Amino acid sequence: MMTQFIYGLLFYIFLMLPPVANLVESIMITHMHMQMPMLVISGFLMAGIFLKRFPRFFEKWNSNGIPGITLFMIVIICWTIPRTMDEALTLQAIEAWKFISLPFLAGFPLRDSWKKLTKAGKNLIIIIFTVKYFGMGALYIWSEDQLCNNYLVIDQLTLGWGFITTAICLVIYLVYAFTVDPTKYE
Amino acid sequence: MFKNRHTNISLLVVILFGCVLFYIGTDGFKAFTEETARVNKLVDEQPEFPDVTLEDSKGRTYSLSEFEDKYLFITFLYTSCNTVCPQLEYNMAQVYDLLPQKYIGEDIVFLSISFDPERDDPSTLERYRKAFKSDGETWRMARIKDQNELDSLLEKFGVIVIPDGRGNFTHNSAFYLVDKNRRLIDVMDFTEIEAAAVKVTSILEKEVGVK
Amino acid sequence: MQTSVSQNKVVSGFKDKANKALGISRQDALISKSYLAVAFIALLLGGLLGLLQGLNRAGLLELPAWLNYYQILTAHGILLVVVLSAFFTIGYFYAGLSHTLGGLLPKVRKIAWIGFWTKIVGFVLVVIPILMNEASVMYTFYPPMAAHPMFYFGLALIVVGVWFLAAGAFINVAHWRKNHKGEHLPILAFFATGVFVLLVGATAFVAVEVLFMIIPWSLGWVDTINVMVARTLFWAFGHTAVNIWYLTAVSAWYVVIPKVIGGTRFNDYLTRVVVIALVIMNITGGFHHQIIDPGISLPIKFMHVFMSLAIGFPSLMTAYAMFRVFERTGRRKDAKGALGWIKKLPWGDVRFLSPFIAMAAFAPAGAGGIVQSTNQLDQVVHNTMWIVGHFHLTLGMSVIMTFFGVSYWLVPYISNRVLTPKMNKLGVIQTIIWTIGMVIMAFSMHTAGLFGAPRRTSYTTYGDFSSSLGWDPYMAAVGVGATLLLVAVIIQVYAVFNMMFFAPKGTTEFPIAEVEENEAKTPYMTERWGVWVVVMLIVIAMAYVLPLTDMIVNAPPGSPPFKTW
Amino acid sequence: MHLDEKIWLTLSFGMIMAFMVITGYQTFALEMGPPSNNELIDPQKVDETAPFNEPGIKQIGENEYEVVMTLQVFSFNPMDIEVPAGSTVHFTLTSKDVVHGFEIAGTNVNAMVMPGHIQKITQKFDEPGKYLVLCNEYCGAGHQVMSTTITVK
Repeated sequence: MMTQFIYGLLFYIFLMLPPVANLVESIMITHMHMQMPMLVISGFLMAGIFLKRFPRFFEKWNSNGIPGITLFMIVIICWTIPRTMDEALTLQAIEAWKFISLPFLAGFPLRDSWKKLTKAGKNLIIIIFTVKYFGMGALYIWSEDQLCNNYLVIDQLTLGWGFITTAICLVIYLVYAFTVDPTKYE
Repeated sequence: MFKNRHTNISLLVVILFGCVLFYIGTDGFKAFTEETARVNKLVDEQPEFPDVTLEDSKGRTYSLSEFEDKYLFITFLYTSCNTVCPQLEYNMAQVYDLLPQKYIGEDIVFLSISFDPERDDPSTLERYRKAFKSDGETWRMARIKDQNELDSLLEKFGVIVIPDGRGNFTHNSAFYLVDKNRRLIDVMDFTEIEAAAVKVTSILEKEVGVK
Repeated sequence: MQTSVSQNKVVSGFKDKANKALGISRQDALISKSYLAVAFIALLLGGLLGLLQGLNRAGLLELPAWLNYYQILTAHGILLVVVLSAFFTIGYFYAGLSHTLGGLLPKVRKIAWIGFWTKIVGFVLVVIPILMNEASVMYTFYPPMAAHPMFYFGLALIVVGVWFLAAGAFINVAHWRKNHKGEHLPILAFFATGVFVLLVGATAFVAVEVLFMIIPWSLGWVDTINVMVARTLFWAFGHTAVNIWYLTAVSAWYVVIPKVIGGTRFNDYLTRVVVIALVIMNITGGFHHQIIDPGISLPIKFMHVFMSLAIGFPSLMTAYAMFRVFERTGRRKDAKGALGWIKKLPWGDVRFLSPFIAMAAFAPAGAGGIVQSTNQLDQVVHNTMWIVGHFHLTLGMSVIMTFFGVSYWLVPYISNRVLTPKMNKLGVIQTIIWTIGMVIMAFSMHTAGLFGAPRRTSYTTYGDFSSSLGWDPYMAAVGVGATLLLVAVIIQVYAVFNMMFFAPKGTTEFPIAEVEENEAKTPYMTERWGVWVVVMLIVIAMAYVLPLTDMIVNAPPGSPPFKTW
Repeated sequence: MHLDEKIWLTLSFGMIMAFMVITGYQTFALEMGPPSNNELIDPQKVDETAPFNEPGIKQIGENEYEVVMTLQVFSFNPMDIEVPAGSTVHFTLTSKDVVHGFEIAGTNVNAMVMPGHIQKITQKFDEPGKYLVLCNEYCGAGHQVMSTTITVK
């Protein structure tokens, strides 16, 4: 757990280094599909030690995982709004909020909640993400307007296709989850 | 359900947090993109048109005092653009035609400003002007030669121009209305031609009525 | 023999008995035999063509008018990179599946044969236009150079054949897992699963390129083609393909070699993690072939440097694992001192010697690979002989020498014959000749490449420029290397067919090492291939959506087909 | 995991990251990135499109030259360029048919030249002498004769 925390922290610091942050933020799709998930992962890694230190707190306030996963979803959805992404580039405060909210308000609760969810709950979350990704993909690809002022239109299109392909991957996973009965194998 | 009282409370807190977050993040569910937020903010703040030197398609050079006591109806463009700029100018021409003739040139001047001063020299602008049948007097096309002046204007008016490395720019487009005190008083959707025309007409009517 | 964990002992004990009683079923053996026979015939032909090339570039041999250097080069590449490697991999893994999963299912056998004939027909369709000099486009067939449409139809059939074989392997694996609930897939079958997943993933790209872009264009249905997109799709396949052959060799290093030297396998969990990592990160590595291409921005290229270098990490884990196993085995045999274990290794056994040299070669080969996937370093060596030297080290030594080592027990095993001491000696001699030939050739190629000698270029002095640049002696050395290699090829092919049809009858063991006793149980997570495949797809999507969208949306007007040879 | 394995993996990872950092520093801070120009052209209308309608060498500053060059089977246009020692040469390249390579042997100039794309690469020639320019991407039967020279005086 301790080593995981250190790896997570190192990863978090690495992502905050200005050249690294600038590079991934210079392209829209890497900003949203690389930097943001990696921040969540860094939080996910760091969370373990806290869950172990304070099991009572999480047991008490997040017994079934629903509040945690809701918080996770809220933070993630917040960061898919075109405007927050734009403002992260122009306003320091929003950028700081990104580096705080994604690891600590998304990564942390995800770690605690995911294992508490039922199988159906997990699939529901993935379904929500699939629908959302198809929707965001369609929005970014077919939107008439330029949604983000700080990125080129081609960036927007690329991000749209990134959403669509990720959604397709999730559909493949869902098909796998619903057609293959693991009890036959495990 | 009651067994998990604490969990229910935390769920409630989380949802509340979410609502507040989205409310603040979108200015009360009004602005989901930076562009809307930008326009709302511009209209609130009414920034002043900075001092710049314009060079128009006839090669004349003048400062903003040229348009003293007149409203300005402005668009930003570059002539090598083959996507949104022609549409923008075409729509601008339609607004020009929709406005009552009596105001034009008297109380309001149309101005298309290029943010690509390197390529858009007067002769290029002249060609572009002719293509859109602007008269070069009541609707002028001009560049701002000084890059610093150009940048300060773009920044003040929230026009974001990103070169794509292939000789084109990605940029946001809108109609900008500047009043006689050189303050930006409105930013309008350039696809809503009639709405823009109606709005400008009513503002002018009010103004002229006062006079 | 060591004692194993009780459960393993029962399983392996049963397996040993079954093997001794049945050997491999004759029908399963026939499949593997056919694949291996094709593979080694391809080696013979490819090696012969390789010699012609080597002598030509050394300036010793002028090719007759009816035989074009580039025609030979195309055939050499396709025979060795597409036919030899693929057929060997399939023959080896199908034997492995049959052995570790208790025989192939009847329908899988049928699928394997359909796949075999599809591939053979595809291969014939590829060869005909090459022989007619209608397809001298190299194995990379970059548009807008356009070969005869038949060439592309052949390639498409080869891909379809691969898909059949992958499907067969998956069916057999799924069947086994249903009957062995909660158990870990036998390690060799685990490797096979990874290899076939990668084969499907990689060939999907080239299938899209060939079916949807090149065939309509070469038939004249569409006028032009997007050159960059085609090239990008090709390298998503092309680089992965060679990494698949490498993964096949790695499977023998992890599973077979420890048994041959009388030791135990490296940690089972880490082994499976390496396989999964290589599967997930592989396809995205192809981009470093395009480091000096126009039309891809620097941040994207930089990110793909990471994608390429990331593959180095599991490879370095492998290097550690191998030496750990050698050292451990040596110590069990009472080796003294820090390096005493080296003396305890069975150097006289070709089944060990050949793969060991292969592993040793992977050290410089891997280092060279890291150089090539690094932006600025690649610019120095891109498209020079350095690259040719590199893949002769990786494929010609690391992969092929492992395959040779495997053939000395696999061929007797499927033929119900034995490896005689005499044949073993011949194998050792063959290994030494091949090693010397390859070292001379690869070293000369790397050096000439550093000086700037271009690859894929028929003999030329550029108006005596080449001598002033100092390339000529190295190119002559390439000719010497090629000659030695052909000698080794002939011995190897002789050995394979001798062991297949003439060696003394008897039973040969399929060497699969056991895990270390008291090793912690591997978490079941490693078996969830569905999850790994989805992760792989997401990684691929992340890597390819960005440049491909840009290339398609900001495409230049396309190019019409050209025949420039 | 054993301690020595951890050390080995840390070193491996460190080496990969060191490569990344150096590559990134060279690419973005020192601007030594590989040729990646992004302009497009119609490959069937190269001769009519500026600047390739007038291939050749042009002095654009003190000791600075621009070479506009087309590559086609199996030649470069212009051939046999001459520049004074110490000059910086900016090459602007495109292909009129298949994929070509542009390599100046003995230098770091090495770029792929694709039909439809305009490639750019710059080199400073300090040492006088004759440099060999060659195509290093297989382009057809006469690929081995596709070469020319740059003479630095």
